[in-house]
Amino acid sequence: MIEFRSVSYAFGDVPVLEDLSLEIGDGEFVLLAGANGSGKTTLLRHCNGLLEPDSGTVVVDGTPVADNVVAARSSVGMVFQHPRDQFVAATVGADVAFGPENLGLECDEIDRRVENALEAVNLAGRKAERIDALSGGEQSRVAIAGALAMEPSHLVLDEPFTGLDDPARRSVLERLESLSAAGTGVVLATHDLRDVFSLADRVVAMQAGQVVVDDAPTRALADLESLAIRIPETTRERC
Amino acid sequence: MIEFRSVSYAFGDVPVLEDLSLEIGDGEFVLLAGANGSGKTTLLRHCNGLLEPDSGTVVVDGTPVADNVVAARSSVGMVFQHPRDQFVAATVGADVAFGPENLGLECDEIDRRVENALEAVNLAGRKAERIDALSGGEQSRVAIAGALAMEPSHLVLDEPFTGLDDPARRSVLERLESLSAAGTGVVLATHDLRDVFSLADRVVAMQAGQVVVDDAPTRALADLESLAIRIPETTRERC
Amino acid sequence: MLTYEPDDTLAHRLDPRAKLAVQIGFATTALAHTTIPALAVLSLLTAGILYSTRVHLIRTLVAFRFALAILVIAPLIAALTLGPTWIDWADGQASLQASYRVVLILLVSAAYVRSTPIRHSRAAIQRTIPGKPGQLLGIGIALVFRFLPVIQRDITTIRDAMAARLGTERSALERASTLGIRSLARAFERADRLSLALQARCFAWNPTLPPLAFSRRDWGVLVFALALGLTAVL
Amino acid sequence: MATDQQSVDLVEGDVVRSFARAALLAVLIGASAPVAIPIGPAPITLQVLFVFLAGLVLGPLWGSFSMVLYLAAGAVGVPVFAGMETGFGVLVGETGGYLWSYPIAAGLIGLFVHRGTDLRDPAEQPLILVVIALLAGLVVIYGIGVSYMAQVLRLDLWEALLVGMIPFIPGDLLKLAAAIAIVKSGRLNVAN
Ligand SMILES: Nc1ncnc2c1ncn2[C@@H]1O[C@H](COP(=O)(O)OP(=O)(O)OP(=O)(O)O)[C@@H](O)[C@H]1O
Ligand SMILES: Nc1ncnc2c1ncn2[C@@H]1O[C@H](COP(=O)(O)OP(=O)(O)OP(=O)(O)O)[C@@H](O)[C@H]1O
Ligand SMILES: O=C(O)CCCC[C@@H]1SC[C@@H]2NC(=O)N[C@@H]21
Ligand SMILES: [Mg+2]
Ligand SMILES: [Mg+2]
Repeated sequence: MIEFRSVSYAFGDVPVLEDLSLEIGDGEFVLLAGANGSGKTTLLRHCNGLLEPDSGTVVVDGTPVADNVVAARSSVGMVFQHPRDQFVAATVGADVAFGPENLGLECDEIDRRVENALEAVNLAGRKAERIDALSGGEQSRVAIAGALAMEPSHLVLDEPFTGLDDPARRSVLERLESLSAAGTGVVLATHDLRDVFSLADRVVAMQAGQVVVDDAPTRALADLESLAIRIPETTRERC
Repeated sequence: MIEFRSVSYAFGDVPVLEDLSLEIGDGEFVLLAGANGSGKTTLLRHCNGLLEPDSGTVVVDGTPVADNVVAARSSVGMVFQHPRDQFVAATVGADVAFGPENLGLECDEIDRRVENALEAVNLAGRKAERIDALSGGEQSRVAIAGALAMEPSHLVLDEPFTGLDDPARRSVLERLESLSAAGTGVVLATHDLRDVFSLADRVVAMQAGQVVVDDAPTRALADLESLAIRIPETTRERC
Repeated sequence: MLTYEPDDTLAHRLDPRAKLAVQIGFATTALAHTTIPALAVLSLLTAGILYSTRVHLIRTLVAFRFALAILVIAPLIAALTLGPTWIDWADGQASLQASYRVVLILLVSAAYVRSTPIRHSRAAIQRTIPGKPGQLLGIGIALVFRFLPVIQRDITTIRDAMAARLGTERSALERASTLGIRSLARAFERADRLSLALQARCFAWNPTLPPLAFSRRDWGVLVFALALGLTAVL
Repeated sequence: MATDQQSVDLVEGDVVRSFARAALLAVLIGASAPVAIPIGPAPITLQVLFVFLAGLVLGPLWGSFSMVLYLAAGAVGVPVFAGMETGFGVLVGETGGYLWSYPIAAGLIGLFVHRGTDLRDPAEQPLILVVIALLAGLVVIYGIGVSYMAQVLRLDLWEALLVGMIPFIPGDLLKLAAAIAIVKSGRLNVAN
């Protein structure tokens, strides 16, 4: 469980999050929507202590993030928008192993986790390949595998679909769906709600640093439209 | 008019464009679709001489690009695929003004263009902000404004919508629509055909470096689906 | 270009630390001797190392073409003398022999480069240099290797971005400074994002190090390297 | 698992950030490697510009770390030395002295400009101080570079100066001016 308790945060003197409270349950699939600059990225970076609130607390699995950053970082895996900036090694296997190595695990355990993580993103057996030679969709999946190798209970993704063509997008989505089915919580910030809308348990929408919608997808529809957040056509017609 | 006459191009020994011919008329609104790696970006970079064909010619407004690169670059404005790739200055205003300055315009005219371009992307009044302190979507918009401010006779946009929220997307589209109505040619490469499909005069789809579809949007539908290019739901239902 | 190539030579199977020791031993003795007999022995040794590591001699010499210029230039400069006679052949020859050993040292290090993937070097550094500096240096090397092509591409892209908006119309100085400043700013942006990514994955001082085994064969090579180094005092 | 986590000793956030910047600066100097004009035993390169920037922007500690990282990466096979050369051999070859001087010069420049390990904004330091610091760095580079070259190639001191220093002075002074212009431009986000 990830809990935000009255979190405020400002970049310098520009307030970005304002007294924000939110709970994300274990195994939940949550969509995070909101206009450009509404604070989605800033919010997500609080989940694992990359940013620290100016006031309020973020609690992961019962422990405030500030008290045990390692615990927060291993239970919340994070995938950023540009995969190219987050790889620390030149090959797939070496990159995915980076997280587990930092946790000080045994070599066998590291190998096991790397295999599992790559399998979960449908890249089993491609450990030795050079990351630069992979396609965009494959790179996104390697980035996800890097987070999964920490065996997190939540996976947080900040616009993971940018630049992906439809088959690649689907392949990433399918992976998220099966992870979610297997019990991993997924928090997904995106402007493009196609396909994901039907997968999600909840939609959280932000506006100017505050949560203004927090509801099941079908019930959130009207509110989202009033926020100028675009919902997929098929969904609208179905309701 | 932009003409590709039997253009071939290879990165090293990997052929990317193969004997490709294509004409884009003045004031036409053309969509460029195709899977990741099909060669869209490579094609677009030929329009203003950032890449030169290994064989064949690219002709802009009657003059081969190779003969007068400056002319080609003042008539073809370009938005790069990754907004961050495009910035040359530290603040919003300085970056958007970069192109007009190079055109040797008067200061007043430069200011007018900068204001006008920023308005089109919903960033009016944010000239003084540092680009690296903007959110992802805001950065994409600055990149678009930089090309708009050149007021070129053709606008080439390589996935300009990544990370844009819906109001910004609509605003940019409206501007493109009115530019196109006023005679500016627009070439738009994107994986997300929502809304643009109905605006376009033509859809060009690429596969493995060749143009495989080139038709009016409604007639291109079946072909696009067979290429795994996703067309907007509403379009499909309407037909 | 000189780079690691997967293969199955003896050198490929050795521990990087043993190979590093050989290079140091070789350099130590080569820097101490410039007599023709010594150079002959060193040449034979170099030939042996190159042959057993399957280093392509010509390609390697091409890779070091900048350094090779010294073979011509240094002796010429050394031979020039101010004053009568103007040319001192003995000086020139001494310098020629001194330059030649540098080429041998470069060739021996080419054998290391061809036979050692970066991740092995990284592991060796983390195991050899104790504490935090060793850890940062090891990861740092992996990062330099990973980001070199990324930054190279960034620089081309910035040049393209300027060209696309007719930056070519500006003065050379202005273009160079825009390119320089932007490249630097861009690299720092990447660094800041990388630092978030590292933290998100629990970047720690005490990670599990990639496995590396120092075998009997490596001990043998190490002894050889030591012996080689000791010949410096002969 | 819980005990595992207790023992994980995270690298502090500000260290990670400085480290990442040092690594990327090492990448940048490496990326400048293809620009090498051979004019003698040592080529004309851009390296000195980045040595200046390392000291100015990263300070004495991370500036010299960045340069050590550059040397280490080059030694183990990343093609970052002048003309994209690589290998331990280059470090003991005729230009090795210049290379070894980079960490020292960057550290020295950093010490002058930041007067300690707490970083200050180099743009706000007195110009004269910055110029002296960079000149001192350059003296260190020439001093170590030229004397090592003389040693390895068996050149007399004046011969070594003739090929190892004099031809580079105008270019290196330009790089000095460029480094100052870059930090003064305010376009780098150097604030911490
Ligand atoms: N490093 C920074 N320094 C100063 N202000 C910042 C910084 N990063 C973000 N901001 C500001 O904080 C606000 C929220 O940014 P954030 O990145 O969280 O938005 P977002 O919801 O993720 O937007 P997007 O959809 O565009 O990604 C923006 O107005 C932005 O300008
Ligand atoms: N700089 C480069 N060096 C080598 N190969 C390249 C380079 N840039 C692109 N390619 C290759 O050329 C092909 C076409 O790339 P291009 O970027 O034009 O595709 P695209 O249609 O724009 O794809 P996307 O939808 O991912 O942007 C790809 O297979 C790619 O791997
Ligand atoms: O082999 C290398 O990578 C080192 C080359 C050293 C070049 C020196 S540094 C000072 C001087 N200024 C230059 O431009 N080149 C030389
Ligand atoms: Mg964001
Ligand atoms: Mg593209």
